[in-house]
Amino acid sequence: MGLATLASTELVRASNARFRVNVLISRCKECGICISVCPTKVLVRSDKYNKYGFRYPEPANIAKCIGCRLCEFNCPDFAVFVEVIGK
Amino acid sequence: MVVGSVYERGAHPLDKYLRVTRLPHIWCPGCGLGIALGGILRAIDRRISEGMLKKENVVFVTGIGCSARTSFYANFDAAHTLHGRAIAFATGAKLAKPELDVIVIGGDGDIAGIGGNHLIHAARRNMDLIVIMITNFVYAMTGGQVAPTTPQGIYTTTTPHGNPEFPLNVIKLVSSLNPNYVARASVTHPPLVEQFMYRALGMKGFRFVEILSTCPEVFGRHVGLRDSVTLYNTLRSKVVVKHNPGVEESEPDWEKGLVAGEFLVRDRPGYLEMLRRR
Amino acid sequence: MRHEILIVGRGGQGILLLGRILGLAASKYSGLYVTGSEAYASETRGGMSRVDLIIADSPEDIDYIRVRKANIVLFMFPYDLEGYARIMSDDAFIFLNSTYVKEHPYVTRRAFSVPYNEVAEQVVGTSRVSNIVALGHLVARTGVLGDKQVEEALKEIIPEKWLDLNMKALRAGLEIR
Amino acid sequence: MRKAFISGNMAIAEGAIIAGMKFFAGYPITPASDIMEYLVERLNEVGGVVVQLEDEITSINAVIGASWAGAKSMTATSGPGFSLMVEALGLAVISETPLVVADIMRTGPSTGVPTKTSQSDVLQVRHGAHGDHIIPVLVPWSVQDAFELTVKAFNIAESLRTPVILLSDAVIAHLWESAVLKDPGEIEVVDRKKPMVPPSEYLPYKPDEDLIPPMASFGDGYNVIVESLVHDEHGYYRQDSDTYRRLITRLTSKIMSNVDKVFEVESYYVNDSKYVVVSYGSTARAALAAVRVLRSSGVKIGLLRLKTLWPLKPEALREPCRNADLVFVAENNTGKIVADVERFVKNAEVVSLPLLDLEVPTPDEIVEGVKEWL
Repeated sequence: MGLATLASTELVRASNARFRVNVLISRCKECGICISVCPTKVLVRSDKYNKYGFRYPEPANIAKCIGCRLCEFNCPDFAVFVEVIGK
Repeated sequence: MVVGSVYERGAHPLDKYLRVTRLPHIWCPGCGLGIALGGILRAIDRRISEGMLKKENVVFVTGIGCSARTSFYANFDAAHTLHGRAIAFATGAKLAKPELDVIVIGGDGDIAGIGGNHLIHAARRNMDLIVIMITNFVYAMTGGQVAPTTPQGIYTTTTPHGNPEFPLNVIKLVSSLNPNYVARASVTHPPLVEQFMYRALGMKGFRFVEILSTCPEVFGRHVGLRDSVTLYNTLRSKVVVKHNPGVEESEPDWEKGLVAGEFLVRDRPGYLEMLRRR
Repeated sequence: MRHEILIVGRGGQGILLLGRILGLAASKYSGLYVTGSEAYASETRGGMSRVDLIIADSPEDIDYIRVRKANIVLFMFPYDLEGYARIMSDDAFIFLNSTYVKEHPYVTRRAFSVPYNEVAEQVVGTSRVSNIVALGHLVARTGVLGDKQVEEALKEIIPEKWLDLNMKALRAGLEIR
Repeated sequence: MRKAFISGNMAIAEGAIIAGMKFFAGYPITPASDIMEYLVERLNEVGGVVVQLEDEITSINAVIGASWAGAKSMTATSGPGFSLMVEALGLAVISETPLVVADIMRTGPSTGVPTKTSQSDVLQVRHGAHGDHIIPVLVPWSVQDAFELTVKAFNIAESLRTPVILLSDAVIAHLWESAVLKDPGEIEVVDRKKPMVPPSEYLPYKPDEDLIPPMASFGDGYNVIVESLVHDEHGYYRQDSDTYRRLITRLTSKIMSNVDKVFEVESYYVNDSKYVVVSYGSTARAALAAVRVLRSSGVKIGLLRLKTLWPLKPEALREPCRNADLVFVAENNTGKIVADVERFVKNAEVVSLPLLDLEVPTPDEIVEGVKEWL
């Protein structure tokens, strides 16, 4: 657990035992849809800005992630994706 | 327990189908176009991984408008052509090289407004094309003018006292012709976009999919739903997903709801097959 | 050699077809250079129909596309009989379909008045091939092209099932004295 | 090689087939319809597709699409239809799409006299599309010429990646003449340049030294982008003056630097001529006859017959007129090419002979027009 931010890819991610949620920081436009559609409220708006001045989401509550991928499917900016990392 | 990434570090699963160096795209925050494109690309990915589709045969053809910019980002052969003329261009490409899988994407203004006549005749011919019309109810790229799909009474920059016109039900129009497939999805239900696109990719003849979408900056502003999430949730609350709805249920009704589903599924010979039979 | 041929008739009389047969016989089967132009009213039947044909040994001998001094003229119908005199040479061969052309100003040694419709009706059994009868007559009298070449052109242009009829008409025309 | 007795429109169709055309889309219009009617049987025999679409707009856009799918493609129309095609002509210019448009001129403006001839589209084909561009325009005066210039139109289109207009007229369209239909080998047939690099190194709008980018087709695996916006070598939209200037300069230079491939003129009796008539298309047939009539009465006069209307080659107009006192420009319109002749020929007085004939102009009209100045 805990957030890992990778500067080289401008990626913020976090994982629980089964899923990892990734946010491509520079693609985000802060529309808020991912935060809104997440049924378990995994994502939280960051207080940091990306290079275009948008506050991107962070998977702050990753423990609650159920891997439904609604955030990924509903992100208009190809900025969020979910990986299955364990069974 | 196996722990490991199924993806390369930092790569979105759709990156292989995107011209990633052109991202972030030009669409406004909260614009549904990216969601629609995501659904379309996932369907293509499924067909490719099943061996039903070759990546090099996929061609994205678009006209002009926000939706037309999908051809900027899809990492396939692509054409960003003239306003309203994507179906015409696509018709020529398909007839000249039948092995291509030609996908036309446009907005409601592009496909049903200026390009309406091409839509009618391509559907009449059962031309072997997939046409995706992404409806945002307004001319967005030009700044918010009335569109053929704008609901009656709505304020736009060219209907400052409310739209006096009755909107066009494109589902009904296309269904009255000779298409093999007519469906309506919504960006508020991305799996539907993927499902209908997947279905369309496996068929012949004219396939029409309308995708209802959100335009917070322009349409949202006009109707007082400027906030992306509010507009998204409002549209979602209006969409009624039905199994095999009848065409008569397709009339957009903002009070009773906007019916999504597969209105028409047929297996008539496509235009190319009719040409070969001569 | 150089010929300027003018054919005038009424829409539906097969005037344009006549022009194509003569043109093909001259170009493809006689190795001559041909320019042919057509003028007709917009209605398919009725209205004046006119074909201008210029036949020469080489393209160098042809510039303008319309007849300016016709040496062979065929009137299948009496349209502007006198007016066309302006674009005829004094010693032109003039063929007049007397089925329709009852009066005319051309009383020269080289003017021939023949009821092509009646000849076609009598010999072939239908006046629809009166144009081909006239063609045969024109070819025989002027010697502008050989019979064989015209027959070849006829075979190429006329559909199989009408060919016998047309060959018969052509021969009837060739035999007119 | 085949000898034939065919019409100008049939010659265009035959020329297109010899040139390797595999796709034709069109919409019926007098006096161009018989090109499509003739092709619908003939092109099928050689494995091509002919399709009648819902209007001229669809037709030319489909032709652009087909060209990108790898087929040599063409449409044919007349003035009113051409008016509908000019927007797409611009798309063909900026996306560097090889295609041929046959415009069989009839009388205008608007519906005009549909069955009658004219040369009044001359400036429309040059200037119709918005934006900066040079679109080659070829103009036949005989059936043989219609055949050969159609092949040439395809050759220019394919080698320079440009739309080319074959500007015929109602007279030439329905003129029947002896023609020699040459086969490939007897007449040059050019195909477009394909990329020599693997897809990973391919940039769809990166020109070679000759200013022409090799062209990959849809389905070749090169991820081509057809772009109507101003674009860089990737085909990516750019809004800076540098990219715009570089693109437009290249698009016009690639035509002008190949003007010798495009421009053609024929001259008759100009060497000793004090007077020269410049003409083109069906009017030039009358002009040649007029020149011969005048010569037979002792007037030292010659003819320059333009086979190419755009781009013009100034020195090729200037040179034959170097000893002339008077240059007459005979055209079946109110006077259009005359402005360019005036611009290029400085040593002689340039006289416009505007003819407004519904039928082919007559030699007499031109003789009279010239005589007024002698």
